Parts: sequence; C-alpha cells; structure tokens
Amino acid sequence: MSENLLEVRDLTITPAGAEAPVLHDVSLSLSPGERVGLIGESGSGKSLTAQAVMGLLPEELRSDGTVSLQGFAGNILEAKEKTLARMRSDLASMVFQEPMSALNPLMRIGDQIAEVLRIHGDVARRDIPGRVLDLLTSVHMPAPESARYAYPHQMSGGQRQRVMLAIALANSPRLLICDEPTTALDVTVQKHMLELITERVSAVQAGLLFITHDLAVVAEVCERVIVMYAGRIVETGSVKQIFTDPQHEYTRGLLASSDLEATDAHRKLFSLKTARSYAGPIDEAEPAAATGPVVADEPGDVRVPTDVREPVPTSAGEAHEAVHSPPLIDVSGVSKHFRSGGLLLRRRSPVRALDDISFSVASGQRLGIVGESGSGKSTILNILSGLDRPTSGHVRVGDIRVESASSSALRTLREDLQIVFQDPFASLDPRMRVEDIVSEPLIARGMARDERLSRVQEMLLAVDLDTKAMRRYPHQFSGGQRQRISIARALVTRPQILVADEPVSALDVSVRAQVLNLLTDLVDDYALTLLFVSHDLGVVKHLCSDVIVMKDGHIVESGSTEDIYAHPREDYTRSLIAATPSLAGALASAP
Amino acid sequence: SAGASDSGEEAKKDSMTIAFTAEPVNLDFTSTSGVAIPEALMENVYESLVRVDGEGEIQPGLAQDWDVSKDRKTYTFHLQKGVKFSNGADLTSEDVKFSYERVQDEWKNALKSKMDIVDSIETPDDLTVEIALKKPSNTWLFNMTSLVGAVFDTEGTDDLANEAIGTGPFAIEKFTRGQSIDFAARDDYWGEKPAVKNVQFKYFQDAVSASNALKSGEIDVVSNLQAPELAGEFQGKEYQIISGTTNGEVVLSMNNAQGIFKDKKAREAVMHAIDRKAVLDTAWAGYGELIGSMVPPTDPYYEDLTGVWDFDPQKAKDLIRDAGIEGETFAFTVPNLPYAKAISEIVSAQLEEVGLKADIETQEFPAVWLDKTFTEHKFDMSVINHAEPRDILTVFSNDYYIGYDDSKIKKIAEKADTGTEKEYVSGMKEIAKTITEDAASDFLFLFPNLVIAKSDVAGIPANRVSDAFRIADLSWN
Amino acid sequence: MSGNPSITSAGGTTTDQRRRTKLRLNASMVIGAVLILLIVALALVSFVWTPYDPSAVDPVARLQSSSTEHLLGTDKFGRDTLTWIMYGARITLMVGIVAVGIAVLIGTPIGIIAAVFAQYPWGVWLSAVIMRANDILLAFPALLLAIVFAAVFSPGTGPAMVAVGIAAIPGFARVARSGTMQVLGSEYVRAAKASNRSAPAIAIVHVLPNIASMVIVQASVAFAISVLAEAGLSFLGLGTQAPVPSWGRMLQESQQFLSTQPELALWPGLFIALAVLGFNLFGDGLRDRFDPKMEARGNV
Amino acid sequence: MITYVANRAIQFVLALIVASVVVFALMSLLPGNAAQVALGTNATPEAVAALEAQYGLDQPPLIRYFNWVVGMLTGNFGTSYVTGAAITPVIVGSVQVTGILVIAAIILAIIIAVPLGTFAALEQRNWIGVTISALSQIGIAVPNFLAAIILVIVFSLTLGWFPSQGWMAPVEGLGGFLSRLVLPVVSLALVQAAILTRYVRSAVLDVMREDYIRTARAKGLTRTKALFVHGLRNAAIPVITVAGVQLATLLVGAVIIEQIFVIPGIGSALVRAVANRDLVTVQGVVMVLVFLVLIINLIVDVLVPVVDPRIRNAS
Ligand SMILES: Nc1ncnc2c1ncn2[C@@H]1O[C@H](COP(=O)(O)OP(=O)(O)OP(=O)(O)O)[C@@H](O)[C@H]1O
Ligand SMILES: Nc1ncnc2c1ncn2[C@@H]1O[C@H](COP(=O)(O)OP(=O)(O)OP(=O)(O)O)[C@@H](O)[C@H]1O
Ligand SMILES: [Mg+2]
Ligand SMILES: [Mg+2]
Repeated sequence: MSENLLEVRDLTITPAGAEAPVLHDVSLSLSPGERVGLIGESGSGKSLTAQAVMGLLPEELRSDGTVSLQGFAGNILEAKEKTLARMRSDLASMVFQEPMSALNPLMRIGDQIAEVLRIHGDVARRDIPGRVLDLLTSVHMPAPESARYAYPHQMSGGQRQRVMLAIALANSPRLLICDEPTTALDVTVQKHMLELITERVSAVQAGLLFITHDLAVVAEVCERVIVMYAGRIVETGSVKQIFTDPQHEYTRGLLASSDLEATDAHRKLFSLKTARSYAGPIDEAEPAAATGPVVADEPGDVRVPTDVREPVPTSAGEAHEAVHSPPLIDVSGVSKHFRSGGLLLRRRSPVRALDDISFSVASGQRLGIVGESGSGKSTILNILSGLDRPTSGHVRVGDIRVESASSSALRTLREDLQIVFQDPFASLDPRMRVEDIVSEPLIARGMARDERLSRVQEMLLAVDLDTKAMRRYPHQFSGGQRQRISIARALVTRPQILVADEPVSALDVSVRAQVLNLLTDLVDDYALTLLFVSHDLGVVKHLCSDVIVMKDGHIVESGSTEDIYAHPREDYTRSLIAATPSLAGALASAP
Repeated sequence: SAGASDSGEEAKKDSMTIAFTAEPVNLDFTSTSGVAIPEALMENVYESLVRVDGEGEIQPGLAQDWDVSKDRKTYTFHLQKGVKFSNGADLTSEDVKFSYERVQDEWKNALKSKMDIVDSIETPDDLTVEIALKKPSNTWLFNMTSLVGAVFDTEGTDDLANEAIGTGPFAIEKFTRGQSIDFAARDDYWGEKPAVKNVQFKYFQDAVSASNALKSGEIDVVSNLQAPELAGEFQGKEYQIISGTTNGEVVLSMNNAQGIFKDKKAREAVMHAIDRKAVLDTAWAGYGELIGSMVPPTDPYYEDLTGVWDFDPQKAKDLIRDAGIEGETFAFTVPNLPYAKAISEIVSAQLEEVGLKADIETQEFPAVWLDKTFTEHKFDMSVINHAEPRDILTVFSNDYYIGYDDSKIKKIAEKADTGTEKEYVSGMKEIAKTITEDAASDFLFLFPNLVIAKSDVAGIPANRVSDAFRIADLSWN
Repeated sequence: MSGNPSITSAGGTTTDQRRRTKLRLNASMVIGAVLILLIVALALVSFVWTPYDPSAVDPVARLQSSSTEHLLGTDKFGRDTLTWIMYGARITLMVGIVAVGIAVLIGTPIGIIAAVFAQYPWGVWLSAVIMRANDILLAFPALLLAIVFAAVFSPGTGPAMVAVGIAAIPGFARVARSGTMQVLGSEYVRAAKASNRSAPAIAIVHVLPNIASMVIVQASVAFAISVLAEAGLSFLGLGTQAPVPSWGRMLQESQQFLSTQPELALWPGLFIALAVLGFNLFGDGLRDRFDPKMEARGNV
Repeated sequence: MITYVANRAIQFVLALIVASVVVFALMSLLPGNAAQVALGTNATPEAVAALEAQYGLDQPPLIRYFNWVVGMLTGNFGTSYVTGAAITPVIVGSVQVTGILVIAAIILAIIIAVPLGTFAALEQRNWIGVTISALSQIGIAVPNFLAAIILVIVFSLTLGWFPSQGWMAPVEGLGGFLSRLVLPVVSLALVQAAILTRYVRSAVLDVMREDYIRTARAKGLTRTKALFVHGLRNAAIPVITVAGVQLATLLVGAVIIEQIFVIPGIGSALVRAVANRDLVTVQGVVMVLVFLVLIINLIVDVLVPVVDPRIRNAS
C-alpha cells in the first residue's frame, strides 16, 4: 500500500438496469492530513464518489474499481459489510449532504453521539456521557448540556449539522468526508461551520475530502481541488492553480459563472456557454475598490473587460426616480406571530416571525431582502401575496388592503402580483404537465384554451424552454429548468409585481447564472416591480437596487444596495458581509 | 362435562355429550316457541301425564293410568305415587290442575290453544285429576303428550326462562346460553334410573363442526345432522348411523289464496314437474322418506299417497300451457335453512324445465320469513319443514299462510275428532287424501331423524315422534 | 474527457434513465394483470358459452370427479363445476368492483373533505366529526351491516357487496385524508392558491391525482378483501344465494365434502385465491410504478 | 399532550352518543320482531301484540332509546327480550372471550409478521425474501373459514393434537383453555399475519432507504444492526396504525371463527341476538364493539406520539 491515505482507482459506477455508468473511471488520491475539495456540476458524481469511499453506495448501484484506505486491508468496494462496519468511523467518517434527514428522528441527540462511541468501544462505558458533552462542546453547540436531550426536530439545520460533525469526529478518524455540509445554512452559520471543520481536522491531523458547489468555500478550506463533470474527473490541481489558471473548459465556465461581478457583452452573467469570453478574476496585484460598489475591505475585484457599464443594471436609476411617486406596496407595522397547536390546545409562547415591520416599494423598484435563516423573509412574502394574514399591521398593494381583503379582492391582487416559491422542486405538482402548471393562473382567470396555450408557449420561450417541454412532467427537468418553469408560471399573467423567494439558493453556480440572467431580462422587458429574497448577498447585490437586512423578525437596516454594501451601519450587516466567502479573498490568503 | 374425551374409560360410562343444532334461547317454552326448548326439557326435566312412544302409541307418564268417561268427555288420571319435583316438592293433583289452567291463562306460546277444549279440572284427591272437555276429542290426549301437558310445581314457575323445575329423571345442572345444557340424573326420580348420569347437550350452528367434534371424540352423538352428506363419512364400525322418521313434513308450500298458484292447474303442474326422488337424493343425500301427504308413517292415519302425483314433465308442461302461465315468474321465498336452500336449488331447476321461473328470495328464518311469508303472505311458493306432530289441520286451515280453502275438510275434521277412534282414523285419512289431491302443496319428503353416534351408544330412539329427545333411555354398551 | 464537454445535455442522462425505468413493467404487475385478465375472460366467456347450463341439475351425475365430460367435476346436484366457476367469476368481479366502487367513491371524498376542512379554523371540528364518524363506521361490524341489509332487502349478492363496500369506506377515508393533508401542505398547493385557484379546483386538479396512487393500492387490497368478505358472508348465509353461482357459495357448500370430495372446495378456493392474488400483485405493481421512490426497488 | 388526550376524549364521548343513535335507528329497520320470533309459526296476532307489550316494544321509540341510554350509563344494558335475563353479564362474558381470542391472534400475527416482514425486506433480492413475499400474498388470499376447516382436519382430526371446537375459561383449566385456543387463534392470525407481513416489509423497506440508516452504518453498525437499532422503531409507526385498524376488523371478523369453533364470543352473541330479534342485546353488543374500536383508535392515536417525539411535540 502506498503512503497515500486514500487511493481510488478506476472507480466506475453503474445503476442497476442502466447501460451507461454514472461514474466513469474516477481515480484520485489523498495523502494523510491533506485537505482536498471536490467540486463539479450537480449530478456529476461527487456524492457517489464519497459514498463509495465509505462503502456506503446504494445497493442498486454496481461498482467496479478499487478503493483502498490506509489501515484497511483490501478493496473497500468488495469488502464485507462486517469488516466495513469496523472501518467506518474509525478510519473514515462522513458528514452527509442532507443534515435534515441524516439523524434518527426518534432518538435523542446525546444517545446518537454516544452510540458511535459505544460501537467502537474505545471509551469506557461510564466515561461516555462525559465524552458526549466534550464533543458537543467542541463543535460549539449552544447549551451542550441540554442539547443532548433534544430530538433532532428540535434543532435548527445548523445545529444538526454540528451534531453530524460531532458524530463524524467522535473516534478521531484518519479521513473526514464532508458532503456539502453548509448548503442549507446562512453565511454566518456557514462561516462558523467551516472554521470548525478546519479546526477539528487539523486538531486530529485527519485528511479531509470536502464536497461543495461553492468555489469560494473550497478556496477557503482546501489545499487541492478536484473538478468533476458528468461522472468524470476533468481536472485536478492546487487551489490556486485551478482557480487562477483553469485548463478544462468546464472549470473555466464554473469560474466564470460563479463570478457575480462580471458580465459579458450583453450585460449578462457568464454561463457555461459564454464562459469563453470570461477573462477570469482579476490579478491580485491590482488594487481593490476601483470599480465602486464593492465591500471596502475586499482585497480583490473583478475587471469587466467587455463592458463599461456599471455591474448593477440601469434600472437602478429609474428606481430612484420612482421613489417620488406614491409607493406601489406599503407595509406598515406588520407583525406575525405563529401560535403552535390546534384550537383547544394549551398555548405556548408564540413564535414572533415578524415584529413591527414597515417598508414601502415603489413601482419598478427592485428590492432585495437578506437576512439569516428564520428571520421572517418568507413570511413577509406570504403576507404580501395574501397567503398568510398578519397578526397586526397594514399591508397595501396598489389600492388593495391585503390584510383585510375579501377573497374577490385577493383574486384581483393575485392577478397583479405573482410569487416564485422558495423551493422550486416542491412548488410544482409532480403529476401535472408543464403546460398545465404554467397555465394554472390563466385558467383561474377563465381564459379560453387556445389563447392559454399560446400564452404558455410564448412564456416558455421567454424563459428559454423548448415548447417540447410543455408535455413533460416536472421530474423530467433539471433543477434550473424547474426554477424557470416556476418563474414562467409567475410571469404568465403579466403581473406588475414579482415576488421571488430564494429562487437560486439550491442551484449550482452555472445554473444560477442562467436564472439570474433571465430575471434581469424580464425585469427590463416587463417593467416589473421585484421583491427578491436571498441569503446570498452577492446575488442580491447583482440584482437589486435596494435592500432590506433582516434578523429575528426585525428590519435591521435598509437602503440602496450600494450604500449598505459599502457602508453597513449595523453590526449584523457587517458580520453578514464579512462572512460571505469570496473566492478572491480566499485565493489571496492561500499559500 | 365438555372434556369427555379427556377423561378415562371409567368416567365415560356415566356421561355423554350430544350435539344439537337449534339452541334454546331460554328454558321457557310457555312463552317461547320452537323445537329447541321442548327437545331439551320434555321427558327429561318436565313430564306430562302421558307420553308417546317410538311407534306413535300413547303410554303412561306421570299418570299411572286413566279412565275415559262414556261420553268421552271426561278423563280421570291416576297419578304415580312418590313423584317429587327437583325442588323437593311432591307431585299432587293440585300441580296438574295448576299447570293446565296456567296453560289457558298465562301461556304465551300459541300452542296453548290445544288446551282450549278443556272445560274444567277437578282434583278429588292428591293423586287423582279429572279433566272435563267441552266436547269429545281424539286429538286432545295425544296433544297432552306434547309440551302443553308438562306438569309444573305450583311453586316452580317464577323464573321459567332460567330455572326448570320438573319431575323428570334429570335436572339442569348448568345452562350456558348459546352453548350447552348440562343435565344431571336425579337420585330421587320416581321411575327407572337413567344409565348415563351426566348428559350434555352441546349446540353447534355448523354441522361440519359437529361432525368434526364427533370424529375427534369430543362428543358422542350428533342428533339430527343438518348436513346429511357428512353421514357418508361415518360408515364403518366405529359409528352408527340412525335414520328414522320425524313428524316433520317438508312442504313445498304454494299460495292457494292468491297469485299464480291460486289456479289448481298451476299447482298440479308443479306436482307433476317435481321429481321428489331426485329432490330427496340431491338436497338431502337420500335420507328421509317420500310420503306424498302431510302425514308421517307414525301417525295412526298414515296412508302412502306417493302415487297420487307422478313425475311427468310433459303433463306439467301441458297443464302450464292450459293455465296460460308459460314462462311466468313466481316469488319463491326460501328460509335460510340448509335443507330449504338446497331444495330451492333443485326445485327451481326442475320448474324451469317445464317453463316456470322461480324468483328466489332467501329470507332470514325465523324473523323475516315469519314476517313476510308467514304473516303477510307475500309469496307464491315457499318450502318449510312443518315439524309439529299431527299438524295437518293447522297447516291446511283457511287462515294459515298457505291459504288452503278448508271448507271441504272442516266438517270431516270435526266429525273425526269427536267421533270414535276408528272414525277418527278414517276421517283423517280422507282429509289427508283430499289435501293431496287438491295439490294444495307438494309434500316433498319426510324429514329424517338422522343421528350419528359412536357405535357403543345404545338407546337412541330411531324415530322422533314427539317434541322430546329422551335421554333417560341412553346408555353405553 | 478531453475535448469540449457537451454542456447542454449534462442533466439529461438521468432523467432519460428514470423514464426508462418507469416504462419497464414490473413482474408483479404483469403476473397480476394476467391473473385478472384470466378471471375477466372467464366471466366474459360465460356470457356466450359455458360447457353446461348452470342450473342444469343431473341427479345421476352428482359428485363426480374431473372427467372429460366435466373437466372440474360436478357438485351435489350434478351441476358442472367448470360452468359454475365461469359464472362465479362474474359475481366475484361484480362484488369486487361494486364494493370497491362504493368505498372509493364515498370514502375518498370524505377523506379529502375532512382534510380540507381541517385547514380552516371553523372546519377543525367539522373535520374531527367526520373522522370520528368514520371511526364509528370502522367500529360497525361489516357483519352487522350485512345482517341488517340482508334482513331488510333479503340476503343476496347485492346487500352483501353493499355492506362490504360500506365497511371499506373508513379505510379509504383514512388514506385519502392523510394523503390530502400531505398534498395540501405542499408548496405546489400554495402556488395554486397564489394562482387564484379555488378550493374545489385544487382538490380536483392537485389533490386527486396526487393521492391516486395511494387510493389505487388501497383499492387493490380492498378488492381482495371484498372478494373474501363475500365468501365469508356466504359462509354465514348472508352472501350470494341460490341459485346464483358464486365462488364463495360454492366454497361454503363444499365444506361438507371436504373429506369425501375435496375438489369441490379446491376449485372455488383456488380461483378466489387467484383473483385475490391477481389484484394484490397488480396493486403492488401499480404502487411501485406510481412511486418514484420504489422505482429501483425489487419486485414481488 | 394532556389537552390532546382530553380533546380526543371529548370526541370519543360524542362519537359514542352518535353511535348509539345510529345503532338504535339501524335496529328499527330490521323486519320482524322479538315477539313474533318468540311465538313462531303458531302465533296469533293477539298473542304477538300481548308479548310486544310485555317486551315494551309498544312504547314510542324515543322513550325506548332514552331508557336504553340511561341504563347503559349506569352500566346496565337492559334486560333481554328473549331470555329475560340481564344483558350486561352476557356481554361482559362474550367480550372477554372474543377479547382473548383477538388479542392472542393479533399478538401471534405480530410475532409472525414482524420477523418475516423484516427478513423479507432485508433479503428482498434473495429467493428467501421473494418466497416470504409470495407466501404472504397467498396467505392473504385464503379465506379464514377455509383455513380453519383445514386446520381442524389436519391438527384435530388427523393428528389429534388439539380439540376441534369448544371453549374453556382459563380459570377452569389452563391446559384445556390453551389447547382450545390454538386452532381458532391460528386461523384468525394467519390472514392477519400475511397482511401485516406486507405492511412490515414495506415499512422496513421505506425505513432502510432513510438517511439515518446510512448515518448509523457510517457510525460502524452493519446494515442489519442499524436496522434493528434505528429502523424498527421508525417502522413501527406505520405498522402500529395498521395493526390498530386490523385489531378493529379482527374484533368483528371473529364471528366466523367463533361459529366454526363453537366459541361463545361476541360474534356469536351478535348473530344469535339478531336472529331472535333480541334488539336490546344487539344494541348492547354493538355499542360495546363501537366502544372498543374507538378505544383502540384512541390508544393508537395516543401511542403514535409516544413513539414519535416529532408528533408529541407538535401536539
Ligand atoms: N441510487 C441511485 N440510482 C441511480 N442513479 C443514481 C443513484 N444515486 C445517484 N444517481 C445518479 O448518479 C449521478 C451522480 O450522483 P451524485 O449524488 O454523486 O451527484 P453529486 O455530484 O453529489 O450532485 P449534487 O451536487 O447535486 O449533490 C447523478 O446523475 C444521479 O442521478
Ligand atoms: N407555520 C408556521 N408555524 C410556526 N412557526 C413558523 C411557521 N412558519 C414560519 N415559522 C417561523 O417563523 C420564523 C420566520 O420564518 P420564515 O420562513 O419567514 O423565515 P425565512 O427568513 O424565510 O428563513 P429561511 O431563510 O430559512 O427561508 C421562523 O422562526 C419559523 O420557524
Ligand atoms: Mg451530492
Ligand atoms: Mg424562507
């Protein structure tokens, strides 16, 4: 066996019944203590590679090749479950992609951590409770003493992720695999997790295989990067080498489309197709803050070689004009409290999702709403669209009082206001054809079938979907395409107002660029008023003229995007901006 | 006890378990009709002054003997000496008077009408009872062998539904409703002591279960097997199959008063259309007897009338054509009893052959059948086993459900009952013949008394001529 | 990969594969369908041809074993068993279809309505009432219903299958309710509301199709149970009555001959088992096909 | 949790009241009456009327209903028309018998189904798993009366291991009680076990695909062990719900088995009472059944949150 910690040779994975493998001849290696990032398009096989290393591939997949691990005799792919079980958590541990479902819902957190200690028997029985507490403390779990008695559903996503990390690190494995451990988290929590992982890994001198689609995160955490595309490894090299001098076209595309500051000849973000004209992130040496609306302490910025315009689109100026006319949307003193339980049940202290919120939006304005997870962003949108009623306060959209609107008034409101829901997968009925999904708002208006179909067709073309797509079902589309379907549905009635809830958070960067480009187009073409919720500051900065920063149901700060990004007044905003990972920043601090 | 098979040979000698189908809902036949209660209680717990033997002859019961006055209106019964009720009380003539007057006053069971003819009851002394009838009657004494003749203690009628106090050889030890009755022989019985001391009647809704229980030795006798096809499995040394007669005539009754069978031709067609032998062979595995009239062979006025209507489908078709009812549909209400359902299948098939279509409606028995068919007369054809003894006049009277026009036979019947015994027999014969010739209904067959028992059980009467299932005569060989 | 990756089709392969898996018929569905078709064929053929007249009694040829004249033998009336099996298929199918039809058509809307009501503050109690009523129905013995119906309308296939159908309502109501709750909580129903669809339209357009697979599976199980229940009611004399041929009744009447003429129980028993098996397998297969989670799963 | 239970309890009482009305109304639909049945073919209209009056059948329905409900509230189900005896002890006795039968059957079914279903799921790709699945399919297809009769022929008539029928209370003799219990319980349990096996299998299959099983394996448990430690409890939730419904159907489905094995349970009590149009008894029996089924539902509804903390906290 080589001195490598992990050695994967010619790993090929084929699903049962399929002719083509989903993973082709993947070979990679990792030396002890090394931190390697695994990036690539969604569905390119990153998770499968990781699972293969753990010997945890789903049964219906056939695997060929060899996976060997220092300290483990033989090929992991061919080993028996019994021997593998002894290896797992001792030699290699993994933090899985979905923290929400990876914990047993019926078992207390403490017991789930204790179990991994018990299985491997290195810790004496009576010492286990103490060790559990240590582990919880070491992953910076708030109130670790009471956290052990909590059930998973009582914890937030970030906390669950920390539990997973505690389990993974419990037996000080030689290799830690993290599969997108931070997708669901907002930037402040994400930053914390990343620090934690780096800290723990270096503390036990373990190797790290880190999977993510966020290039800045990779640059921050890893030393070396492996790029996967369509089931193959297309490129590998040091962080610096890959991010400054990518060889493969896909890697270049990835880089280009991850850059929200750069646009192409048509003022669009770069996508995989247009990546060729992307000049790359600018040279480190060049001074920062040259182009303006960038966070001051950011060391690097983007050069926009083909376009002299401001990165923020033109309509920003229009928005400022519009402020003088009466606002289209007026929210004043809105609170929303959620009561838990049913009609006759004992009341517990209500969740204050929104607490005395006021803001207004002018016609044609593009307002971004940012803030931590659970701060009430989605709740605002739901109230605006009349899907939820506020506990107190007033909401006016046009001349409709939304909070007390009759159902016919709501119907009128919804003709003008459309919403793109947070979760593109869930908001499409899986058993409906795309044409029916998109034409739903039109049916409600009583439009004739022929006219409806032509409108749908037109709209699908506008979002760059083939008309052949009309007869297909949602599951037959990729995430980005689904997102576009739900945008098409929202726009098919030509609304004046579009309310979009994190429409890009789940997408990988190349798809994200496509969707953002589309939104920019549509805002221009239809003179939309846009409310855009995101926890990604970069995206908001790219798209919106104004921004509201939220925390715990309050508006912390609001103003024009440039202002706030350049001169955040509140600590929270500052920490949010500071926590936003930046590729350039990471590269700068890289060795 | 239920565990007869569990216990050894010795215990077996004085206990016996017998399977029955119809279970008594209570122990009070004075207010509840049906065969189940008298079957269990008559002659075992309750006794009458007289009883009927296997050949249909009247024998002494609680009355040692009796005299009949010249005008045949007064009967003087001399009671047995030393008879005690199971509650310890002595039997006196007062008890008899009490019991029979009670029939007239308090009984709910409609059979009480059999006592209507009694004019007065005198008790000259403790052991003599004089019963005066309003008019002479040949049937009255025979009726006394049935449950109306049961003698109760003057003190013993408080809770008849649950407690049976009688003079019979057995007392009820335990009554588990819906399941079983345990009889224990009485030490103080006045007559001959029964050979088997403990007898259990066990009730099986399902004939297969009963026959299985016999096969596995859990019971000793299956009385009146309701699934005759099963009898075949008991051929051999270990078991005995007894097939005797009963009082039950299985009648394919036709509504004489209204509907398609009001026309005598239509009824005649049915008589010719039905192959009674085939019916008996298929529906009841050949057990039973063809009788051709409403009279069982054990009755004194029995006559073989099977030849009156021959099986002749062609004649039936002609008659149907004459009556103008070709291809017509009639309402055939069938009680949900095993024999009735089986018969309905073959009868409807045979009638279809000659061009009559039966619209079969199965009715829950007794509740629905009694309501719809029996009381409201909503039927054209039905089939039922009329199981009561000597019931020809009841069944073929004007207001009974068959709706037979009894004007012709009423006079004869009256004369027969009041006349001499000879006149009685000949009169009744004439009546039976008239009814059969009128094609009032089709008398399919006599319901068999099909008993399967272990081969070493003795004393099982072949014929069931009364309500009672007499267990005092049973013994182990 | 060295050259230019074909970027546009990147996400395409998996969806294609999934579609291919979807179209692949699974074994349980095929076996189930074959069995069902067999029963349907028997029933259909019986309308045009049977070896004998079902009511043709032949006392001479009673209780025969299989022979060239009577392929499956004869019963105690000398009727041809094969003929009866063919006729009986009609009753079996009818019982299943009617009973399941009643249960689906009543139970499913009840469940949907209960779930829809539960969304509104004013409807919570109404929904509870509906579900408790459903519990009461569950508690009401199918047997009692059968008895009452038989007593009121005279026993027969009709009352029996109606009773069985009514007794099956609660199962459907429960399935429909929990399914509807899931669907109503989903984001796409919110989206439909935002698109101005009315509650009834949502129930029809979104809820129904999405709970259909669950209901279909439940229906296939209910079909099996109904067929057995009818046989059981026949056993108690509350099912199909003479002279209508039914497998349940044949089975019930064969009891006496179990030791002497076991074929009489064998044939109806076998066909009941085949029908039940057919519908169960078919239902399983349907579920697997409808449920994307199950796609990769083994069959049977 | 307490308010949840209280809430359910109120619903429970209301349901009982509704059920009593329904039962009563249903009974009045039945043609024929107790007086007529009691008097049989010899009845004269006068006699029937007299007996009806004695049974109280001539009273207006509302009064009869009211008397009946008031009686039940005091634990008195009334007096049978037919036997003249109090109904309560009859019901209590038959409920005990059926209760023993049904609970034994469901326990046996669970004992059979849980391991078989789990095994079938674990080995779903092997011939063992396929065989178990196939057997469970066939098991569902066998009517229970046929199973009962065949069991009697084999184990009672041929092998002579058990009595073919009958019932003995445990106090009368444990051996006799058990030996009589075996065949009816097995014939009841077989079909239920077959159905349950399928539910268990599918629940286990679902659970095995859950991410936390993968987590457990990543911790160092083998697949099988992970299933036992983490999976079965999760799989229990859907199975409990199904078992609750099954118990309810078993309770009323036992009647055929009771008939075949001559067991004095609630099913035969019901059939007998209906045949005699002993409607007070029928009403009493049905009310007890409704009561039990509602209780079972209540227990299941309370049990699921106990097993599942998510629901526990949500309510
Ligand atoms: N159990 C399975 N059966 C069949 N195909 C599978 C299975 N699991 C994954 N795949 C396919 O294998 C490919 C690689 O999946 P994988 O989960 O490794 O992607 P990934 O790179 O982790 O993507 P993401 O960034 O979205 O997590 C995908 O096309 C996926 O559809
Ligand atoms: N139906 C509900 N019942 C109870 N609490 C709720 C409900 N909906 C939202 N909440 C709570 O209200 C708060 C605000 O939720 P909201 O969905 O608006 O957050 P968000 O800012 O959109 O977060 P995210 O970025 O995670 O989407 C959260 O604490 C959430 O737990
Ligand atoms: Mg992945
Ligand atoms: Mg949100």
